Amino acid sequence: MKLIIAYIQPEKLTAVKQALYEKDVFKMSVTNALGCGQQKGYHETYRGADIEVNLLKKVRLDIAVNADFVETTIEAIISGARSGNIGDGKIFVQDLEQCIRIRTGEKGDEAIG
Amino acid sequence: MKLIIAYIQPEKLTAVKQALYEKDVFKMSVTNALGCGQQKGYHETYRGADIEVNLLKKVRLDIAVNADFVETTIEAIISGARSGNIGDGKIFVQDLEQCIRIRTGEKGDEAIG
Amino acid sequence: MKLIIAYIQPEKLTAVKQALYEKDVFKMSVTNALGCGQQKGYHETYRGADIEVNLLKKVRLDIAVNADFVETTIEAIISGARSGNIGDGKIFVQDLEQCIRIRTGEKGDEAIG
Amino acid sequence: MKKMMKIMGALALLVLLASPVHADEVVTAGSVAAESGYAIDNLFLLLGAILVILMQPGFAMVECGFNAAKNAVNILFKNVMDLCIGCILYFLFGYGIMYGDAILGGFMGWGGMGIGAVGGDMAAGSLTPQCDFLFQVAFAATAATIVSGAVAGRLKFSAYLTYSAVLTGLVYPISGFWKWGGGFLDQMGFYDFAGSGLVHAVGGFAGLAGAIVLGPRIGKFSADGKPRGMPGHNLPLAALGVFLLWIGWYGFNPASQLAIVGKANTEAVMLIAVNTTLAAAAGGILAMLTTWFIHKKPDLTMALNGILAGLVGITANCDGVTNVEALVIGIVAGILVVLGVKLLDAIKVDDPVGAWPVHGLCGIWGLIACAIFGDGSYWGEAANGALYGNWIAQIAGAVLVPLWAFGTMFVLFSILKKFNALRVSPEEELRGLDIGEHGEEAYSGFQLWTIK
Amino acid sequence: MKKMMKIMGALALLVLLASPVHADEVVTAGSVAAESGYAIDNLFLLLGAILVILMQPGFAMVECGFNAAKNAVNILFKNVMDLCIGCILYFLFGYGIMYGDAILGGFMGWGGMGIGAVGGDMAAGSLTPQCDFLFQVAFAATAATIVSGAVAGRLKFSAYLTYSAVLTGLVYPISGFWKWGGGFLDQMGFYDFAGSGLVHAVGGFAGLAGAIVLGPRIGKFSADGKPRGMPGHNLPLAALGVFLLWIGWYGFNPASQLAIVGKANTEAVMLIAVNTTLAAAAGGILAMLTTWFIHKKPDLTMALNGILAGLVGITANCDGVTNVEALVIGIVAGILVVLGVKLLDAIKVDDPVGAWPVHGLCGIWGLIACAIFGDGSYWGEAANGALYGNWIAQIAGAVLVPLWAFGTMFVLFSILKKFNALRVSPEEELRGLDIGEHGEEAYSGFQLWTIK
Amino acid sequence: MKKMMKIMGALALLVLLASPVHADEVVTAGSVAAESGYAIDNLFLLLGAILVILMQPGFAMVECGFNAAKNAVNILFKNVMDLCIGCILYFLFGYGIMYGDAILGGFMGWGGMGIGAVGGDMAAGSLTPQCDFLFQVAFAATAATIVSGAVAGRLKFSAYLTYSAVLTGLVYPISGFWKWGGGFLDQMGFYDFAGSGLVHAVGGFAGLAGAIVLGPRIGKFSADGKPRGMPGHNLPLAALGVFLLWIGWYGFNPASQLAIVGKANTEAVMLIAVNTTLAAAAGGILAMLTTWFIHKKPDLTMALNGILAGLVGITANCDGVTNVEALVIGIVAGILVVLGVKLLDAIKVDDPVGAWPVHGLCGIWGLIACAIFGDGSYWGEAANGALYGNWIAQIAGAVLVPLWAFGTMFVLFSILKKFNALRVSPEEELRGLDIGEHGEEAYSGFQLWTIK
Ligand SMILES: Nc1ncnc2c1ncn2[C@@H]1O[C@H](COP(=O)(O)OP(=O)(O)O)[C@@H](O)[C@H]1O
Ligand SMILES: Nc1ncnc2c1ncn2[C@@H]1O[C@H](COP(=O)(O)OP(=O)(O)O)[C@@H](O)[C@H]1O
Ligand SMILES: Nc1ncnc2c1ncn2[C@@H]1O[C@H](COP(=O)(O)OP(=O)(O)O)[C@@H](O)[C@H]1O
Repeated sequence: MKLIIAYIQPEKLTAVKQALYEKDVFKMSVTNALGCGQQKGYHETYRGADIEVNLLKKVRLDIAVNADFVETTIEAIISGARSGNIGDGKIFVQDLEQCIRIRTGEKGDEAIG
Repeated sequence: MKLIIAYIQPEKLTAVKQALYEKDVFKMSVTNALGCGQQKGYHETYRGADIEVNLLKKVRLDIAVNADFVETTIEAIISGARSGNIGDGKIFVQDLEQCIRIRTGEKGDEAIG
Repeated sequence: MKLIIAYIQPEKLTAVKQALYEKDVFKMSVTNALGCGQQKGYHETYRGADIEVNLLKKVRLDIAVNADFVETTIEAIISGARSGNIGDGKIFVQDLEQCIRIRTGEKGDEAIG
Repeated sequence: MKKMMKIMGALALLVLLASPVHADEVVTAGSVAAESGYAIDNLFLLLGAILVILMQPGFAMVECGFNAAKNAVNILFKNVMDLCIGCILYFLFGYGIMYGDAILGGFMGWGGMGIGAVGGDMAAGSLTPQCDFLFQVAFAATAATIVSGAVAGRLKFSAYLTYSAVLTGLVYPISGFWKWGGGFLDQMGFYDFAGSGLVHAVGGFAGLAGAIVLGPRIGKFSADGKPRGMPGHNLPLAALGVFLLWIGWYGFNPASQLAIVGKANTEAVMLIAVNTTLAAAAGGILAMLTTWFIHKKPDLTMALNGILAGLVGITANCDGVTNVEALVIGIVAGILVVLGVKLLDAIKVDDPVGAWPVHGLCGIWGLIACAIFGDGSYWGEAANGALYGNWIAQIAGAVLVPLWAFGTMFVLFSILKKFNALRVSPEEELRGLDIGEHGEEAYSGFQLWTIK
Repeated sequence: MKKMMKIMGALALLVLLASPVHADEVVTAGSVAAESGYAIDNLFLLLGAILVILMQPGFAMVECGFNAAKNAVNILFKNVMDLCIGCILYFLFGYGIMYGDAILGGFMGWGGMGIGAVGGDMAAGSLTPQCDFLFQVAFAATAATIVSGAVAGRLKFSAYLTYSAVLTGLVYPISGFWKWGGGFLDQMGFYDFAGSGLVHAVGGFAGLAGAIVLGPRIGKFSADGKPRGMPGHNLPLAALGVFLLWIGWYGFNPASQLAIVGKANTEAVMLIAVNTTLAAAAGGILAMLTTWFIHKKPDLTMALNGILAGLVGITANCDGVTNVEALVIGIVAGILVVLGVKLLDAIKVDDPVGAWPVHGLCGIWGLIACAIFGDGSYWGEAANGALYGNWIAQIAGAVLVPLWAFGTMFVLFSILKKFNALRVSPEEELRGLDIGEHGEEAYSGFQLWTIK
Repeated sequence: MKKMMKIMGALALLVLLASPVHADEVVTAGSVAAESGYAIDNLFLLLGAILVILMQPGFAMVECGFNAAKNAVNILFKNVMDLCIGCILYFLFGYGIMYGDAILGGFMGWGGMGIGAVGGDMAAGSLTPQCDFLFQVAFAATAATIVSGAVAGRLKFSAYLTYSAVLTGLVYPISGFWKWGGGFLDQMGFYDFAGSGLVHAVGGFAGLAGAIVLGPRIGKFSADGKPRGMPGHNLPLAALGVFLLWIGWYGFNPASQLAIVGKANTEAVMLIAVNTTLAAAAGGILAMLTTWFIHKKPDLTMALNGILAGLVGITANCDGVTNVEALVIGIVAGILVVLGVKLLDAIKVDDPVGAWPVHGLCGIWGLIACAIFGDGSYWGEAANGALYGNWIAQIAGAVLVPLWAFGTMFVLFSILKKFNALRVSPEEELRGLDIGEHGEEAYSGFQLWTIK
């Protein structure tokens, strides 16, 4: 099993969810994050004084899937999140040793989906 | 060392913490998350118009433990979080290569607890 | 590639970012977290009644780096975050199997930076 | 306590009646009457104006609270500016157009720029020109600010500034002249005591025009055209706003009697205040019950709209209906406003705060209620001998005034659209107008779900 | 309209100037006094009523801010609705019960439904029936809204609607009749100038009854019975609310003089206003110092409670005490309120906003202060020859009025409980009443720590 | 001012009593005039006082909203307490110092502690001592609360309590005596109608002293000395606050006429109200345009400051300028305030809410405007024969009054600093004063970006 972590632009979340649903990936966890990367921040002014914002709002997705689902999931995320502009985000893949469904105690593959 | 990630119902957090304390697991990190899983969302109406909420409020726990603590930790989480209803949540286990205590620079097992 | 996860005191974030920049680590993700560890919580009173706060505000950093960057990154974090007081935080290191830049589809090492 | 005072009052009067005779007193007494009457009535109107201005924060809080956090600065800024611009433009042009002598064959008035005099004739019921202006400008600003809610979340800031200048400087004063300036609507017996039509319907229909020309916010209607709820971000502020509006209305309606000295005036003012209260209460309750019935849960935002609906509905007729009739007017308004919201959803018009159902629809209801409940004779005779508040006149006014506001604003917004100075870009809209237009967040430091 | 009135005004003056010499001249001077006095006193009471209604948003903001975000919509909705329902119920029944002629052997009054007349006798100190109603209904709504804070976070919305109808339509008017309606408490010399007892203690003890019958919120008391702090979610709103209440109190107390014309009235009103101010200030400071002393840190919410405590304490006696006595009354109230909060914690009663310590406890304090500080003779003689504000009468009132409110409400809430129409389910309570009862969030888009 | 009016009032009564024929009849008409005049003018001032007190929540919301969420409780608490402390201290000492008879060679006055009497002479324009106190204490509290914004985010709570006691009990009354108490500034013809200088400049410069002695908040200036924006956390509250301030100003300025009865008074009051409105509107628009021009984006917080700037600027002269001049005064103020903010940034003084640019700088502007626009003769002659509002006197006042406030407060804050009772520790500042000083969060349950 693998854990896929993706940082995307907030406004893309709906599109990404759509894309994932189409590939039958229904389960995920979402958190707010601030991101700092290639995408330069922007400058605001408040009462005439400068504010440098270099931590930009991002959305983080955590999706645990079976190994054979990794590719489709990644493709789905990309298809939903890519705009071609800097700031589109990153996808990280990690190994996942175990997965347990609290409700039933099921483990591994049948717990994940 | 292992990293245990659990998504639970927010209102169960106190119970889970209690259960963990009893098993001498005192260290953890908590974040807010939105979850989307088997548990269907619900519908609100606002000014007569429909709102479909399919990202539900969850709490995410990150607990780093020594390998021999994994089982007890998982059991504690389950005992505190299980209600038997859909939405109870999931537990994920990952390998953890290294752990460092910033204050002392201690590494590995003695840093984790 | 490795994924470095660090929990630090919120007020240290600027210092840590500075330290990372100096070591040419520019990319990271930041999330709010509540932490519970060696650092005992504190007590507030509200309208004369006691409130025990044992989940303390922390900031979580997620930094994906190439294997050869792990040490420098960790040192940078420590140099920025250490105050010597309980509550300074922890650093966790995990293996990272894959990294993809959504914008370009680049993978692995060239995607990470 | 109460009793005691009543007696004291009576005694006071007796004492005065007891004292004996002579000539010059008459003048003395007369001048006293004039002097204190002048002071009291102008003080009364000043209080009225202040209360009406209190409706500005009321509107600002309601509109801000009913919209998304990412657009809060923008909507607040619009609310602040329509007041500022309204004061200046109405001072420069509006006041002269609304209360000047008829020109262009009675289409509008003109009395010159500014206010003109400082002093007036000292008498009860006579307002100093400055006081009169202050009261009038407060009404103009009310009409203007209604619109910001209907076009929230997508209208450019600059476009709003343009709009509010045109409305307060030109559009509102012209239809205002038709009635309160003594224009043709007044002459044919049209009645609108405090402005269900001239103020609220004007604002409500101007807002409708804006909402239509702009089109809905992204995400308001699903692909298959179903309306989606886009929840307000701060209902406590919205509730506060409605309370402030309710309170401000005690200036809007009672002070529209324009005098409190004289038995008739004193009692009219108090009747108006009570009718206003009862209509507001009834509107709130009915709107709550209606949504409760339809959607199985009581919806706060609808109840708040209902209170405003009741207030708008009673505005045109509060001086000529009984307490019970006021209740009925409020009840109907409370139901109407809910139906109005559903109507807009059905025809795919996106009015985030319900400006049209509240001010447009119930504004018209208030005008019609004059004909239904008002005993026409109470309001006296119009120039053409017709009774004020007669059916023909009310229908004429209920059609022409909204039409005028809707038409002119539809044109204005369409022109802005042509030069695409009307709506922000989709990116900006999604990200929020606060960053896009002002580079400023309303709640810096708060974590918002950026995914909504 | 405007025009018409101007003319009327001018005419009024002419009449006065024109009227020939003799007998009727006296009437002239007298009528002037009557006319302007009538206008001024009614205007004064209208202003008073408006200010008292301003206390509604004040209460709403305090109660909302002192409770959890997850219950904000629910508490706001309750505050909005007790005003709406209060207006209607007090109009239909309350007013008639409170100020009608004694029935049932003086247990209550009855003067028919509604207000009856529009006009009254034109004289200083004489209020138009409509104006009188407006002022009275504002007080009724105040008593009602106090309770919502004490039962916050767990009482069903529907139960609250029932409660507020019963309180404003029946319970409040009956005890009100005992004193202000000229009932037995009044006759025995009980004194309560503006309602420390009749309004605040009634609300405070009704709230206490609710809090007791309901039981504490989940988590308020730890397993071993220690009280746990459940922090309010928006203290800026709460502070705003207290400021609004302070300001509203300038209607509540001064306007309770019920007239401002006449040297005695004018000066009484101003003394009352200053005493109100000093008591509020003293209460706030002392409450701050007391918590600072006990808990080592100055607690804003307690200081805010202290201000309200001072205001409640001065309400019954503000017309008969000196400035310095007002300070003392405020000081005592400021200390009492802190002790009251700790008392409730000790006996495990959960009153989230401190409604009882503020309105119940300090309401009683205000009544007792009449006997301590008020020079009874100042308030004149009661029917039975006893001086107003005498110890016996004050104690009688301080016992009977709270008892009446507590008893009736205890029964009502218990009945609701029996049909378990009283409290929401634990799940709903934990999740928040906003979702459970209204399917609506107060702060949509904001990230809340769902773990509290 | 006050004095002048008192005299006028007395005269008015005399005239009436003097007028020929049959003492008692004359008294009849005369007594009517006196009685209703007394009631109206005191009611008017009561209303004024209430409106000025409404400025307290206004300031509280602006200052709270313009600062960080982590300091919200602290700043609210300071705002609540400066009102409470101000009421007590001004009652005990301030009032006597400001309006007593000259002592110490006219440096200050002394009339004993407290208010003294309850009753006054019954006449139009004559205020009851209690009413007069209430109006005056509201002004004192205004001066005090201005400072809290300038020292926000780092000043210790206890230090603020000390400061506000000294300001309201000693500093403000002394400079107040110089002019309104009839002191030397008044005698040389210095004019400050409602307190651009005596209230606002005093507050603004006291705040400046605090900001300087304290030094900037951590992070306000980057290592290389560039100013950094530290955004306010709740702009909706701030906007609400400005609306409340605008409304409160209708008490601050118009009621400073101290009487409304009598043609001259009635008309002056209304002129003042309109001038106040126009200046506020112009200030808001110009501040918006100025920032728009300089920073390419319209900044809400600056526009809000601009409105206040316009209000402060018109305060000293609103009774003696024309509507158009009022516009000009507002326009200049709107530009000045923006430049003032940039000036402070340039000289590295950290004034989080712009208290000095608004109240200090534009306060001075208001005084100078008296000399520029006011037709001196309008304001009559000073003791030394000079016309009120003459250049010398205005410059003298515009220098001495701010200097006095700045100097005394600089000393006070420096002393506190020496005993390091002035500023919280860096840790506490970073973590927020709410936890450090009060162990209380303003927004419990909300997730804040702890990293700001
Ligand atoms: N090495 C990294 N470690 C952690 N998060 C990263 C890393 N690189 C990128 N991110 C996340 O991805 C987001 C987008 O990456 P960025 O470099 O800004 O754009 P692009 O995807 O075009 O390179 C960043 O804001 C950050 O949240
Ligand atoms: N495959 C997954 N990847 C990431 N998070 C998951 C996954 N499956 C479940 N979760 C998290 O667990 C929560 C509970 O799971 P859900 O399926 O709703 O209930 P149940 O535990 O009964 O299956 C979800 O809301 C989500 O946050
Ligand atoms: N075993 C762990 N699992 C997850 N998070 C941890 C763990 N240990 C520490 N943390 C995080 O690090 C923070 C600091 O650790 P703490 O023990 O309080 O101080 P110290 O670093 O001095 O031991 C904690 O608040 C928590 O967020």
